[in-house]
Amino acid sequence: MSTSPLRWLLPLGVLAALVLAWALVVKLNNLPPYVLPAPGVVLETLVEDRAVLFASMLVTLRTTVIALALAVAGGVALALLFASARIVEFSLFPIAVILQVTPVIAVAPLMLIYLSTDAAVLLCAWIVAFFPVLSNTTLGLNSVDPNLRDLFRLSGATRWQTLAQLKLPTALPYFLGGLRIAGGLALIGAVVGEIAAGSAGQGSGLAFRIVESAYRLNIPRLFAALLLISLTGILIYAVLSLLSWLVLRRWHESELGGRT
Amino acid sequence: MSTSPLRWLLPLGVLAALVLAWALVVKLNNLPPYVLPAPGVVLETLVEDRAVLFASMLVTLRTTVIALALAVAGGVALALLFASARIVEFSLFPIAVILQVTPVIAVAPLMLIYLSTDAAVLLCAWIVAFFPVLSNTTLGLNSVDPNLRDLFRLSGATRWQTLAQLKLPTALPYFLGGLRIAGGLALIGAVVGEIAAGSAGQGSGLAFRIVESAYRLNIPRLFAALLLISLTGILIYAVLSLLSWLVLRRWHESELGGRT
Amino acid sequence: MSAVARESVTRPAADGAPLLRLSGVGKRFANAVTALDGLDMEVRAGEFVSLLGPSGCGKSTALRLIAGLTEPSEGRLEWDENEKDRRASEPHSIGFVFQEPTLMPWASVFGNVHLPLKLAGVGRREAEPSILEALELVGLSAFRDAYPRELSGGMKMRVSIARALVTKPRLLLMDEPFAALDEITRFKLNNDLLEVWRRLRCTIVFVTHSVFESVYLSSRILVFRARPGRVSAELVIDPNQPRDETFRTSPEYAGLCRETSLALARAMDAP
Amino acid sequence: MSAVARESVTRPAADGAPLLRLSGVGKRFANAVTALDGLDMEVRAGEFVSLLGPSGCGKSTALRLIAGLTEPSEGRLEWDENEKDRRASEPHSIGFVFQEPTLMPWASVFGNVHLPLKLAGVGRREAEPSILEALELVGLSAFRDAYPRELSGGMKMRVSIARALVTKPRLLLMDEPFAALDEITRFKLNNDLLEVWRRLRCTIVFVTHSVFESVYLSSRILVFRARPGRVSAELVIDPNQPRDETFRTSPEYAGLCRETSLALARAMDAP
Amino acid sequence: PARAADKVTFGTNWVAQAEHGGFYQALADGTYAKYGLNVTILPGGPQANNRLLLPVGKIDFYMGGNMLQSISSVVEDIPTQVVAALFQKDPQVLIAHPDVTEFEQLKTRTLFISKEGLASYYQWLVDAYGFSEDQVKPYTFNAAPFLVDKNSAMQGYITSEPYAIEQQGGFKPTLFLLADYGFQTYATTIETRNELVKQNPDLVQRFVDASIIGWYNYLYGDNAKANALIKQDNPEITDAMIAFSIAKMKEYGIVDSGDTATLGIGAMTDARMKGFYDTMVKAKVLEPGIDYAKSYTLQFVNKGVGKELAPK
Ligand SMILES: Nc1ncnc2c1ncn2[C@@H]1O[C@H](COP(=O)(O)OP(=O)(O)OP(=O)(O)O)[C@@H](O)[C@H]1O
Ligand SMILES: Nc1ncnc2c1ncn2[C@@H]1O[C@H](COP(=O)(O)OP(=O)(O)OP(=O)(O)O)[C@@H](O)[C@H]1O
Ligand SMILES: [Mg+2]
Ligand SMILES: [Mg+2]
Repeated sequence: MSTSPLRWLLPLGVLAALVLAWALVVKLNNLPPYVLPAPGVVLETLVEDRAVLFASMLVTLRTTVIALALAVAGGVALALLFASARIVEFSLFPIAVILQVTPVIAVAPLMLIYLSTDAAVLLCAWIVAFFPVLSNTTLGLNSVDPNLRDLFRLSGATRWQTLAQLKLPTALPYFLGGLRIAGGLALIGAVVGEIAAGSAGQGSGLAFRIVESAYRLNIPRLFAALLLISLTGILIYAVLSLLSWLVLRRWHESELGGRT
Repeated sequence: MSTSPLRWLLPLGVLAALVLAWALVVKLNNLPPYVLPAPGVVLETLVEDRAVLFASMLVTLRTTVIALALAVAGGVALALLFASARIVEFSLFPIAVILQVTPVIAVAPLMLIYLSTDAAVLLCAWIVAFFPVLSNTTLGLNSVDPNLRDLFRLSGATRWQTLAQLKLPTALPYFLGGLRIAGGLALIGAVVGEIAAGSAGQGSGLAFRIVESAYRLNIPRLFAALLLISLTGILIYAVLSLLSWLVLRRWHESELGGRT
Repeated sequence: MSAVARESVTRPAADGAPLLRLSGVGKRFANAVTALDGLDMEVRAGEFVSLLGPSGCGKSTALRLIAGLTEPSEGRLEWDENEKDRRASEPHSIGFVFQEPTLMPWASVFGNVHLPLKLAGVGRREAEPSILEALELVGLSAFRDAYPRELSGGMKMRVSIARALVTKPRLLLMDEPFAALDEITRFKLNNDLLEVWRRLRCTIVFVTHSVFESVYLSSRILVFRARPGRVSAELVIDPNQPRDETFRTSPEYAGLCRETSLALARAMDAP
Repeated sequence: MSAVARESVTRPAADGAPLLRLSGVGKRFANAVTALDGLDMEVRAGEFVSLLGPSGCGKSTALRLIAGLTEPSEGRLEWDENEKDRRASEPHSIGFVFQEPTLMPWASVFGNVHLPLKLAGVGRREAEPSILEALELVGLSAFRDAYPRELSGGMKMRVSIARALVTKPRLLLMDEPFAALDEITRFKLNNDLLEVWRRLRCTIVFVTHSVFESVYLSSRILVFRARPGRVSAELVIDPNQPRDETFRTSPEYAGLCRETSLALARAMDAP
Repeated sequence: PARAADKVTFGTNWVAQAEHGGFYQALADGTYAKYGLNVTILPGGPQANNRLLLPVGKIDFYMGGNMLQSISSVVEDIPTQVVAALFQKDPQVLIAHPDVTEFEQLKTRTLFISKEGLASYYQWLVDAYGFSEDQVKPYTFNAAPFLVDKNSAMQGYITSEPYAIEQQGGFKPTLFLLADYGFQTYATTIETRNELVKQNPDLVQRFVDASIIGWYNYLYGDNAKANALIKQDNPEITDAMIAFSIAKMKEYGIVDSGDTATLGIGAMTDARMKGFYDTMVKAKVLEPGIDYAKSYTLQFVNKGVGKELAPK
């Protein structure tokens, strides 16, 4: 990973080009704002409604971060349980798959019977985010170098030691890959959860702003909310990539980038 | 992977236990069917309404499979593009992240302006499913054994040969891991897409059955539809796991399971 | 200076209590390759046994069987009763050097050598003197903070050796530990290993391809033949014989080497 | 039977056109380790050069520099003009045996040996005779369908050797290819390699830790010293000298070995 | 008439049901055809997606929910307007357990209200009746939470949710039609593009007239063919549900009440629109100063079309 400024300038350049193309499409086709608002209009709305929108973003971000943390805890814990014996993995994976494929949007109303809205939203985001962590971590835990496993066995390592000092480090690159997927999913999980659980009114997240804007046909504001979601997503991804680099740069191929 | 019958019996046993627990909860708390229908009731509904439900399942399954295929094509193609040079990866990954975190449920109405309902549903499912494939494949492509890379360079391998014969095989276990995540996501993507794009009426998928049943408070039927989704998810997962095993069993740790 | 050399497959124990006996051991892999078949051998307490034999004859497999890393497909592997008890109470009493370096890529040289002590519950601070001593022995003190991918092939192997020695094990299983080293380093480590062996009074089972090395180090040499892998000859060398430069240049040494080479050649010609 | 041995760092080319010259080459890694510093050496066409030196002195690094797998941090590496052109038109003309086997875990032994030919566009059918010949040479015909994880350490290395030989390259770079092999297999492969060298009239740069092997095989031996890595001595052996069992037991051979050992010892003592 | 029928597409905002009956009636009994129209009905779904298809020209007429959305279109400069209002009363109800008898009692209950409801009529309830946002829990178009919580009430459409609740809950809930408590928006409107009104008023007029006649016939004539068509578009629906919906529409005068006695179904008046707008401004649902009159036109309604079809 080079530290040259290109590292940061290029993605920004590509994004700028994208925004320009968007502006041109709107201009050339003379699209009305309710079909596709020009980037300028969206930005204006964003600045104008910043108080409301940023407050909502913080709510959504909070849900996302908590859900991601819980997804990591849950996904890794389950992966560890699965790694304890193949038979456990076989037995329980179907349940994990059921959890993954259950459309939260359909079960959210049922959750609401027993949970508060906030808890239901969190649960939705968690359900969406935990599976990649679980799946990738399990894959990683199963990819241990057999010679190293033998070495641990010979050294009389306890189950716990083998886990902490052999399996977890091996699984780390896989886990971090899963985490990067889960980061974005936690965000859309939070948004979908907000929509599904119908959280609304003051102190609610970006999803409500989107639904509200759609209801009022205030499409520029809808796009402003979408923009905030995208920015949040990129932020989360960047933070997780940085984390991955910090952790792996000294030893894993994927972050060494073929340096000689 | 042992071929003992336990391999199949245990997961079934766990599922059976789960269903039993469900039945007991309903019975002991005397829950009315609109809160939580007993498994028997759900099964009855499933059998009764099989014509409608299975037809819907096929619609959803079709969307899922097409979306997954496109997600694989798109995800792998993008990963290959990214692997061609780190600079490309840096530049374009933010766009992939934006795609991933865009809440389809919010943009589906906008898609419908330009796309047919079916295409919009497909796009929703695709957007949700492609990212894990992309992310994991990219990780895999970057994890090539440096000595093997050198060997290919020395043998005068073309870019294309290095890709096909070195990078792709290395990325395979990672890719298959991503595929297993994407399988489930394509399914919920299809369901959410159906809900978001509001595909309704005849010839529509399971999502519509769920929304419709919820609206009519026909909760047993809602659960029957959910059950079908879960079964579809497990089926997809099982097929993808089998694929993974067939491809990797001769050489990758994750499918050898520490056999000596 | 007396060195006794005899060839026989069933030679009874000369000295030391038998620690371990393999009788009629076979090992067949999932792909139907028979690595070992009818392997009979004994390891006696305090002995330095070398395994010598053609590539692919099952030496590594035999070592893994002794370590308990794999189970025999047939035959039996019996440990001395006392030894069994002792091993149950001290699980760290085996040191193993794999044929490949087998280092943890995420840990530094120091961390890799620390591993067996850490697993035995010895903290970094407490373990440091032993680790530095082991690194000093293999000449890698200057590289304590390097990561495995920054080391040369021979350096990796030396880290692996240091890791096996750091616990001062009572049984040391070594699979071609010195193959990747230059002769001078190798000679030095040969002497160091003998010194360790004498000091710890441990038992060593040592796989090597070098006839010279096996004669210089061992009190007994087992020559293996391939497909099926089994012991085809046994050579005994007086354990009281001092091993030094004088021995290395002595006619006895040359004679023993010639004899061992012949046994090896015969093992390779065997049908 | 005349074998000339001289020690000098700047000895001019004795025979064969210079193929490659390294002048003042240094290699410093990202972690500030200086693997090579001020390395001057030459490789002449049709020569068999051995690199000998202590573990970690930069032999593998030098080989990688020659192969173009890494760039020098300082100094120059000049190829003969003709050779440059020829290499541009025939990219497959280098064979490389890495210090580690470096096999593709997803391909069978056959597939691994096929690789360089496949990359050159030679199909499975067409390549089969060459592949089988190479496998025959290293004694692995019976294992053509095995996967790398099913092989012993020495067998993996032999697959790697077969892969380097299968293209009949004009330049062969080998990094301790025979270290993991028993002496008999090693002697056989030594002779086979010499045979290949003579038949193909190729150039071989050979890293080894065995003084005996280097003397038996090479027409020139470069002894390296460590930290900074550079050439500390050069020994020339008459290339017309027949290499066979007679040579191996001749006093000239013994003398050369002694001389080389001394050069190596001096290299290790150097400050 | 010899000329070819005009092809038009009409998008509704939900899956086919009795609340769309008049339009299906006009299609089924040939009224549209008689007016020279070849109509395709495009059912909507759980989300009001068809709505944006109108301004971009993918559909020609759209079935609007209530006037709030139409006024939003003015705010957002979307060139559409309401040309007829088929429902005189918004079918929005608050549904309570049978122990509730007075509207005021709802103020102490937990209320399940959707996001859209919270953004619109609920603000009016806060202003006019002193309800509070704190008592609201989200409604996600599933009545189970209401059934479980005996101390709650929920929003709904008079024509549909009460049926499901009666069936599943086994009791007759108390219903409060918001229209009867002062929420005076029109509902189930026909919206079209301003440009169509200007360029082809004849087409608009024919569609409005035929739809109004369809509604008279659906409510008071033989609606079997229309119901068959509805069931074809939405196989989930049962005859009992349809019968329930029609009964409620009649009982509460959803379609035919108030001004329709003189002006006919589809009627709209400036006075009522002004009253509604002022109420909404006061409740802070809408901003003051909106040119709300641009959201509708009286050009095509109040002509008493089809009045003769109503029972005397
Ligand atoms: N995991 C395995 N699966 C299948 N066959 C195996 C496996 N491991 C080893 N073998 C086979 O068993 C035989 C003996 O292997 P082993 O590694 O014990 O040989 P070795 O004597 O150590 O050889 P070397 O000197 O080359 O290291 C070989 O023929 C090898 O192909
Ligand atoms: N990728 C790397 N990063 C940092 N340092 C390295 C790297 N590769 C090699 N080195 C260092 O360079 C020096 C020379 O290494 P090299 O592999 O060339 O030694 P060698 O002569 O081949 O040794 P051996 O005989 O043990 O294989 C060593 O000190 C090693 O630590
Ligand atoms: Mg071995
Ligand atoms: Mg080396």
